[in-house]
Amino acid sequence: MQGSAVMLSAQGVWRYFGDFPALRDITFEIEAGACVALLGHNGAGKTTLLKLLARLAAPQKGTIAAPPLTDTGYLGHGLGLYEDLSAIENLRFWGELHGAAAEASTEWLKRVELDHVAAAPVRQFSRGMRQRVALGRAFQHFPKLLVLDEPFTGLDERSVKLLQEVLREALGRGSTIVLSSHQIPEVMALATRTLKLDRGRLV
Amino acid sequence: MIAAAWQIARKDLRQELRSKESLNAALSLTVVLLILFSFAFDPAAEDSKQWSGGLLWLVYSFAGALIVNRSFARELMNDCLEALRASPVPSSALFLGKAVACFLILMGVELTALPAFCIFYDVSLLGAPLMFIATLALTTWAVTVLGTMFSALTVNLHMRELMLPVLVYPMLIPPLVAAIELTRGVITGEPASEIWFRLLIGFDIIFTALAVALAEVVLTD
Amino acid sequence: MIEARNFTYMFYGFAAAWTVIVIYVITLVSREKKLGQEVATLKKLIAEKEQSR
Amino acid sequence: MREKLLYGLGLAAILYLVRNLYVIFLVLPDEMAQGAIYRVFYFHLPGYFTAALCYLLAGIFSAMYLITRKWKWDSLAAAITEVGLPFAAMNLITGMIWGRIIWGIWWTWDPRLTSALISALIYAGYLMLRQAIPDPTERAKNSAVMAIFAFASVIFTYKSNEWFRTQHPGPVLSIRTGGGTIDPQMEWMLAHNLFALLLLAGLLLAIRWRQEERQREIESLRREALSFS
Repeated sequence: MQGSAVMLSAQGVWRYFGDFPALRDITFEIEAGACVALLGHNGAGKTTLLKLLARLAAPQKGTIAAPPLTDTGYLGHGLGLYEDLSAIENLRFWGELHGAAAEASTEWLKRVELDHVAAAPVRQFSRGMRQRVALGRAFQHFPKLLVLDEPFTGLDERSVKLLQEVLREALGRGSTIVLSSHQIPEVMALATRTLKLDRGRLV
Repeated sequence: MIAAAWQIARKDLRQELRSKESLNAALSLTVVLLILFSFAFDPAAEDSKQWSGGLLWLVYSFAGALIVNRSFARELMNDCLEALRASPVPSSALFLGKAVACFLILMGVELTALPAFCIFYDVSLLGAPLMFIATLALTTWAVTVLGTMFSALTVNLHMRELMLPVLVYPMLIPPLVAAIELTRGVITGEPASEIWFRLLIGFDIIFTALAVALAEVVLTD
Repeated sequence: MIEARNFTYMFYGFAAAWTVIVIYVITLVSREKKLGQEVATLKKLIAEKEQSR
Repeated sequence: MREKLLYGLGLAAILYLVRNLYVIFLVLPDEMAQGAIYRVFYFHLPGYFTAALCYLLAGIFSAMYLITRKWKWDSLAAAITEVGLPFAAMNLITGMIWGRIIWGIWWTWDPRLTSALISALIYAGYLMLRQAIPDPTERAKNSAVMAIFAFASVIFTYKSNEWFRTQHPGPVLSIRTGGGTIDPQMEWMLAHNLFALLLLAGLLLAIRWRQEERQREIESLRREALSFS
């Protein structure tokens, strides 16, 4: 990993809802290895910006330079798990799509102490268990860029600890992280930098 | 791209085989409709061979609407669709995988319900079995490729179960007419014009190409 | 006899053609009114919020 | 300025249509075989052409939206599809009334009738889809895709019905099969009324287009009102 290479950049990005600009002239650069906390009120445009960074949508004006999807891990509001499939099937499915090794999924389940229920359908899992599986979906392929939308919201205590741990590890590997959150203390413990949005503008 | 499409198709099939939500619904709807129609149209009537093929395709297209409806709707829970879009799978592969899964599920339902149809309406398809299988496959693909596309277009709507058939059926009229004519040919033993085959193949090619070309547009914001 | 019937039906035909257009124009006009009102209320709402900020 | 232009266009369309009515009723003679009823033709055929032109342009505008992602193409496509439908209805209804006299039945599953009806259904579906999607970006994108599918399938239905026709020759309108036998005076009148209807369609399009833009403005204002909280 080269120390301060630019991993992610936005140049004069605008994104509209109809005629209403949800993002207005956003410009920034994020160097590789940084952990950026994206702050702002509800409706300030955080989710919209994160979706652009994860290439879920394209800006109407301006450009975004981001690593390809194979190197990106995205965790949105939903868990992204299939209820009828087992924990291991879920992780394997997402792993294959991202080109992760088969062992990564089993490793992950061991790590979050769910290997004894690996073959049970996710439907039967408690909320905390699902969250731990879901983290694996975004992390198991060791992405260079992690885009996380409110990752701490609704997590139980154990998952919060786990998430902090995994995020630190990812930073240690040289990954870049962009995350939005309301839980300021949890995020500030990790963040190397903050970006603040107010009504679609960076402030 | 083909590998990714197959992964998606396999996942959808596995999900369907576990939950059987659309399989069961489609299969029982098919049988119920076959029984109901037998009251509206007398299967013992002289001319029943003339119209029973058309009736079969009506029933199959209802089952098809049920199945394609679930195709993208099953990605809604836990925001899986968003996670799929954020994955490196090309949109065209995602679309094709889902269409293939729908095709296989619908073919399964159709083949399972076929004996019931043959018995209830005293029909033999053995006169030209290959012809019938070809018709079945080509028409089922026409239904699923267009249906899956509209499943994607309507996935975020509150009334998608109602909207999808309203939007798709009018567009499906040409292939369904062709299927009805070809099936009538198989049942009566007087082969239908090959022009209907050309119509089906033409429809499949044009609309598959269009759907694959537009999948990227539909699946990214 | 057939001439008279032809004439009546011709009248129906023209009436129908014009009715379709008239109905459409009426829906357009009523929509125009509704849209104008809606823009006005929303602009007022936003102005109020802007002030109370 | 734009207002005045619209009023002028409206006045011109009405005067033109009234002038045409005068000619249709008082100048032109009855048709030999059909008598008075043939006159609905002056609305039937131009109505069809106007609707067909609207469908064609809706497809082109939708493709333009997908290429340029400019809102104006989306609102134009929506507006012209909606404007096309009353003309399609005019075509279908006058056709049915004519068929009642000449064929003795209101409706027959003649290929032309069938494909005209299917097209109208498909485009009505397009408008329903638009109405059901709340997000403007998604609505524009999804309905543009639907419009392209709709256009492909209208062409396909029309073409396949021609194949269908080669198999089962059905009752077809006498004037059209007559080819060159149509009276030049009547042909002129058809052209006149086509221009009149196109003028009317243009006017309606201008009004509807502005409404569509206004609708988007409303949605944006709503969103803006939400962004304050």
